Amino acid sequence: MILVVLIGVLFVGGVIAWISERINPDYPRLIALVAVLLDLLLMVILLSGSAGSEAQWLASIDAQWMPRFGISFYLAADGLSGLLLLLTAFLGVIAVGSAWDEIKDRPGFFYFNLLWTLAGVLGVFTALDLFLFFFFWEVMLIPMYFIIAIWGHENKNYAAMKFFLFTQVSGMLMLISILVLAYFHYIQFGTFSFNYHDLLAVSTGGELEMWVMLGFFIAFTTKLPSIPFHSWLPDAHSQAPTAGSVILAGVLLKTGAYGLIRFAVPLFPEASLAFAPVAMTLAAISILYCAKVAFAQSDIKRLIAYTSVSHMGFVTLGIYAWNEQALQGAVMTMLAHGLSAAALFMLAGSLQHRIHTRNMQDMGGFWPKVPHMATVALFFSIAALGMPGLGNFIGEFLALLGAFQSNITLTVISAFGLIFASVYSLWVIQKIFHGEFASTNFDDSQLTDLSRREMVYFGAMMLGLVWMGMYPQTFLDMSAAALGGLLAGSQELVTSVVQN
Amino acid sequence: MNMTFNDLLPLMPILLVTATAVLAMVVIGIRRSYAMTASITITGLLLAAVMAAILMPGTNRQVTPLLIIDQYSLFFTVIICAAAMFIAIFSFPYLSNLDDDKEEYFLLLGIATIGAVVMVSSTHFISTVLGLETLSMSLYGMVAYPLHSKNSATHPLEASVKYLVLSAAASGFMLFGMALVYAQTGTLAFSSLLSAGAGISEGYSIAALLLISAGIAFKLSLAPFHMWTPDVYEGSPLPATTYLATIGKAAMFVVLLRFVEISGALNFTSVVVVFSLIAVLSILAGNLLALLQNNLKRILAYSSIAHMGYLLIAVIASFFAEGTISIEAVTFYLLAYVIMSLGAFGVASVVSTSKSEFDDIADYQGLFWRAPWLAAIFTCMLLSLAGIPLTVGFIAKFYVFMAGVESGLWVLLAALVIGSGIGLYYYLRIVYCMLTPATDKTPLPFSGVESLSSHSVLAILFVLLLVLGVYPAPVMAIIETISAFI
Amino acid sequence: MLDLIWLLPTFSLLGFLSLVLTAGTLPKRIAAIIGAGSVGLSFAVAVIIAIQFLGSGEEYFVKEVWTWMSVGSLNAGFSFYLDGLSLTMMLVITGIGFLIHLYATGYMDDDPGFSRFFAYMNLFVAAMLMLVLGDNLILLYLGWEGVGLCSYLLIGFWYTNPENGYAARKAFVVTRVGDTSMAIGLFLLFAQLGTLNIQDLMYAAETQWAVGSGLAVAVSLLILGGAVGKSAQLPLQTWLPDAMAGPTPISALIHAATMVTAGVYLVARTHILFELAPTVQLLVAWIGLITLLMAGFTALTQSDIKRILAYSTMSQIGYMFLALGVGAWSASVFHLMTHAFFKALLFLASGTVILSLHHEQNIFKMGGVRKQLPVSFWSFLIGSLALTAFPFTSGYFSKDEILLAALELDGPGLWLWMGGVLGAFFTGLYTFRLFFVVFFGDNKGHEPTQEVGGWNMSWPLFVLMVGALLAGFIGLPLDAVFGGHGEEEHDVSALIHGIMIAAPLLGIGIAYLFYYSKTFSVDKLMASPLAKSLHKFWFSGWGMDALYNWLFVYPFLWLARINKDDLVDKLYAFVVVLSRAAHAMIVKTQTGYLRWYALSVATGLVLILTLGVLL
Amino acid sequence: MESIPIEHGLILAGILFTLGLIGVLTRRNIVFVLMSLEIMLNASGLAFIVASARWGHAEGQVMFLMILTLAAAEVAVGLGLIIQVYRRYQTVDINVLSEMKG
Repeated sequence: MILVVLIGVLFVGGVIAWISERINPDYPRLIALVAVLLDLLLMVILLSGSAGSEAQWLASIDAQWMPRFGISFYLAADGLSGLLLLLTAFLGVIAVGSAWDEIKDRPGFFYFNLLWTLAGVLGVFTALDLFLFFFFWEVMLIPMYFIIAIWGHENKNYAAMKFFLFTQVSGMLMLISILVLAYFHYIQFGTFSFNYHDLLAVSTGGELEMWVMLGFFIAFTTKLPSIPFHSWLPDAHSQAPTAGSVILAGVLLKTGAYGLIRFAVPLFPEASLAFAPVAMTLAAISILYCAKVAFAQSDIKRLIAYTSVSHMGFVTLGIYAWNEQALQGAVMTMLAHGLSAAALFMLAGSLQHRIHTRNMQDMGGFWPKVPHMATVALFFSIAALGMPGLGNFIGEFLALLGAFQSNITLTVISAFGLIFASVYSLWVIQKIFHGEFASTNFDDSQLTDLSRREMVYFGAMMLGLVWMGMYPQTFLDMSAAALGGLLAGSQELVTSVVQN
Repeated sequence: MNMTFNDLLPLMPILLVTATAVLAMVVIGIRRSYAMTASITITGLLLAAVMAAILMPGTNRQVTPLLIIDQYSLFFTVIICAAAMFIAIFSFPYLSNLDDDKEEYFLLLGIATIGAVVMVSSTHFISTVLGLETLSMSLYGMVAYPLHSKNSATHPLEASVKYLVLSAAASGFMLFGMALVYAQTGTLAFSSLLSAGAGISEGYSIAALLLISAGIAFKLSLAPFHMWTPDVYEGSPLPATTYLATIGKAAMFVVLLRFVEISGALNFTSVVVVFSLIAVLSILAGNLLALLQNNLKRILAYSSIAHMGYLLIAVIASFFAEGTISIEAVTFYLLAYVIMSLGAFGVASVVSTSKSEFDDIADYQGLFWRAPWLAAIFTCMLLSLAGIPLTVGFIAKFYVFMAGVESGLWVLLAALVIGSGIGLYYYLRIVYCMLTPATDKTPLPFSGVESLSSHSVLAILFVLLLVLGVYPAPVMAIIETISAFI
Repeated sequence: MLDLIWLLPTFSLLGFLSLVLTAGTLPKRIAAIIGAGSVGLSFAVAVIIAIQFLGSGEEYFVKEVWTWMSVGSLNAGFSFYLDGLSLTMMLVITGIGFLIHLYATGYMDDDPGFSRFFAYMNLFVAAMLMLVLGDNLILLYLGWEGVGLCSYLLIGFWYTNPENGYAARKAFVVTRVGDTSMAIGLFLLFAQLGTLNIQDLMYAAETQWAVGSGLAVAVSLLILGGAVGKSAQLPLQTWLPDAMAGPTPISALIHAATMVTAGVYLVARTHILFELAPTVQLLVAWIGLITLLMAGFTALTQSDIKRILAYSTMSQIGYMFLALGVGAWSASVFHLMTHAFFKALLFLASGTVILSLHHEQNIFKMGGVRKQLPVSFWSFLIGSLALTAFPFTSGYFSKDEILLAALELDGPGLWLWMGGVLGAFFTGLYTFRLFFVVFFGDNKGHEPTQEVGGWNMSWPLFVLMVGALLAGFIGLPLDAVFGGHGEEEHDVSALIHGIMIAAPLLGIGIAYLFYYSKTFSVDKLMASPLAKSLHKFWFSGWGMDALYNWLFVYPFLWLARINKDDLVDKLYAFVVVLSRAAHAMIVKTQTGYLRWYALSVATGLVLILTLGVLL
Repeated sequence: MESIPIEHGLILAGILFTLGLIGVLTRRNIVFVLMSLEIMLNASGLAFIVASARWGHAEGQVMFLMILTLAAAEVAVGLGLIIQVYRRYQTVDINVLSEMKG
């Protein structure tokens, strides 16, 4: 039930926020903040309540929805979902904060969209009925589209459209795959069912299984994103308002990875097994290629976007290595990247807010003018290049460590991503904060250091990263049970198939 | 077999609609009163809808060879009468300041509805033709209605002529096909062509089937018989367009469904091939044509072409899969499509008037900030047409996908995916246009009388859209039961 | 008390945090006290711990503070491992580190980024301690990357000059290459032996792998990659000279005394693996030898005082690698320790010189400053003597050990020895070239008024002088670590000893003739084109930079430039173009002419009829 | 008496139908277009007659009557429109009705 509350709070909060604008344009942000904080609180309660318990499912609710097709309103959260829920709520707070001053026109509708996106994401992370999953999967797009299309920057229409088309079309492929699964359940058990656990038992044989799996894979890797479906991300990110980028990079991308872990692999163990080399190759290419492209960018947000693709490559790598270290690594990377990327986008946003450009060519030598911002930026780019002691390192290290056990060559290739990461991360710092102060290209009157409130957000995220880096056990333990279950399940299936 | 009294009850809806038309005619004859005629029509249609709804459970009766009044036809009778009523409500403010006699419009509307109702309850060529032509005839009139008005453009005339000539030709095809079928089967009732194939080549019956299909395809504006659609849609006054796009299509499709199912046309592989071809062509042509179109009515016209293509997929699927899912798919999709189009055109006709129609996308710029309520509805309708969740359109598309998957029509599904992909683009174009702040802050000039009623109709449609999108289970159940009657 | 070993990094870490969080708001004095004090405290604790540990007679001591990450079979803790080796390193780092911090409080006095500087320095010390004290390779890797980061931050400390930034990034990226290979080594080790705890690894490797087994070779190669990266050995040595862009105390602490020797520590720490892979071990020796020779030649041609010292550092570490290569583990660590003393001394002294000459670094613009800068002069003299292994200075003992060990190695031993001796000769040459040019002759330009810096700059120098002289008599407790073969007496002919003593002296003599008495003129020597080109070649560090630029940097930049806006995106752009074209084409069919429509209907009919009937 | 085989009748109807269609396609004068339409409709009517002759019951003729009325209605509406067209354009050339396109 608590899950319904979690999602409901956001949906309702969104509506209230929208309406409240009529009363006073300052109410929406307050209401939004309250809503996300409430969610965060609920989650902490939920997770702390279940801390240490071996039960795989922390909470669940299952109600009939469309009996005609055996579709049920089935939400459930395990450790894995729990972590991502936590991330979502946390970044939700951050996002509201980052929008606090930036969004001046039509705040009501903005926070409505923000909260609904978050609600959709929560749904995605908890839905265990594939129809419901798809439902939320699509629901989170529309508000995001509005956020980009209304509050975006110079080229917002194009970006929003691209974002929407990519995710939609790939989503339709997933829908077909889901339906095929449900239909096979009908063939094999006589009833339609979209229930995750039921569908785990379905075996779509041979040739077809690969195609069905690809339906999921494409949808998820488009969202992740990974080569070759990544090209919507740079545009979406560079055009979205800061809060949008935060949600997009911090949470929406993670839904793709989550989908891979929860659905793509467990539902099709053999196909995934056969497909793993391809997927890992794609991952390796994403890591290197996008790191290289990132280095070439002059628009900060584009750059960060490409680094996101590069980092998510490690996630894919870890997932398709499909062993404990690798999976934990993938999850840690998701969490850590959620924070670091969000923070970097917020920095880019606050820069743009101050000097009205994202072009790094115009920047330089900001350190003395904005020491705090510089330090924060330094911290997060260091985190991004995988400095031990910070979350990203744990994730990428574990992912690679695990991946190495399943595919040496690709892991070694991907490891070079670490070098590239250092190249572009340090380049950003150099270009923006080091060197002689370049104020000729823009009006630097607005270039003020981070406000106290901003420092609080960044501080919170820094703490998070350090925590993940110095004592990741908290998070590892949380997801251990869930991942263990997934591993065991797929192992059984594979072995059983091998035996037969 | 002659009619007994028990046949009257099932016929009540039709009779009610007819009565409405007659009454309206009489009233006009006695004393012209716009409001009066309108209200008579609206109430009459409402009554008919309610009556049909009441009759629906447990009615299944063949009334004379011509009409079959079963739950399925009653279901659509409800839809059609309700839709007609809504359109009437939209028409009222729209026509209110037409500089010409306005009353006959509602007369035509009523008569057209009779035709539609007859079509959905016919499994017999005669009743089909009867209904179809009643519908078309009155549609010619509705399309050309504002003909005399000075300020309304020449378009209605052009539209009407085009529609008349072409649809007459199409009727010709259909009739000739029917004749061939009749020559072969010896009955004008829909019947399987497989049994009575005695001594006559398969090619012959295929030709006959395809002639009929061509006629139907024209009315459904399926490619390659689609070209009239945008012009007629654009030229006609908005309410007429709405009628054409919703009731006209729905009724015709029911006929197609019944005919295909009974005649077993799909047992001929070549027919399947042709249908698939038509479906793919319609999907691609419709969406591609709409891609960069700037005229709202034309966009909707093109998109309707595509949607008919989607529906055809479900029809084809019905042959391959056992169970009635594909029938249900068609049924639900038609319901959804009626709701969505009513909504979309409804918004347009609310902001338009017979004097000046707002049918250019640019007219809707900044609607989100000028009339948020309308914009919200419009957006939802468009998203629904695009098949986005939370709306009925998604469930409908889900049905079609399900049917396609069940029958393994991968090629058609691929076309469906591509088509929807392209479709998203132009729906979003409109949405985006509504989002961009308006250059001029002047509020949209609403139609002659700012009528509360049409707004409440929009509200109803909106609610339907969302409810059926979020919790369709009850309707699903109904549709499951009625689909058994096909 | 031993349990308090975790205090060591903690102090510096706290120093770092307090300096960062106050963000330069603290007054200089406080910042200085925090910065240097924290390291001082660590040193004090280190000494106490050392005494206790040596007193306890334990072979090693492990203290787990908390579990870092435990995933399946992987279990890495924040746990410290103390034995002779880490003890030595720990003392060197904290001790010399403290002196350099002290010195820096004077050296950086007028710098706006004062507290930022000390923050970085403290972070560095913390990381370095992690590196040497970590009991598992992940923790070691943490320190490893940490010191790399600090090195980056401090090289680029004066960020306004883009060149410094470039040097800093170069340093980081080049070492990162090494780090990556090391990381891969870690993966391989874990995949094979299922643990990353160093001692368990060594045990497992010893028991499971045969000598010369492919795995051992691969692993030790990968780890060697990491080592050469950090320790600026071939082929990853190019970053060190540029790293001199940082403030001089940094060069002393990071790029002479501690960080660059981390590679040596790493190899020594994992020496079991190298013993299992003799070929790789020999490779280590050769790398060392070649590096030390190349660096020697280059040092001979440089004119920037700090670059000269940098290259000499490179070549000294070359000696250490040579020692590792020939299995003289303790000898190399011993040289590491002595080198830390005299090289720190040299750098700090050069710092004083540079500061006194208003940041002049070109030795040919100095000269004859021994009067005005007595402290520097003496420091330099002692430092240089130690560096050139002048008899009975610290350097003499350690280098002696190494060369003898090399000689004992049968096979290539003799060659290695001869190379080493040649290197010693060059060391004498370039060291005293520097010495004579700076402190003798007549001044060219900058006339220093008086030597800058108060007690906080001079005292560290004195301490280090003593160290440079006497560190040779220290005996390191390494036998337990390297299983016995510590400093055993080598019995070799007096001739050998003679040569080894003579070589550096010879170098010094030639330097004297060229640069002091001017008996021979350098310019004459330089006249010949061959010499010119040779000089150019050596000056550029054997053209390695150019080579790497052509091999890696330019291609990468080129690729980045040509593919700025993402090839993949073009694919989708094409789809868009395609559909627009399709639209443009098909929209032409909507002519608006009724007859055309009728025609289309008719043709459509004919089409489907034919299709239907034919199929 | 010897009756005409059904095929012949149908073929005749078909030919008529095609002629009508061709007329619709080729004529530019709306009046002629309408007439061609008449021919098409009546051709199908003929086909019905032939068919009902084959089966010897009345349904076909009923259909034919319906077609007649239908055709009449079509023409009525059509001519009405034609008059409007002529009023507006002073011509009955069908190509003037091409303002909506694209």
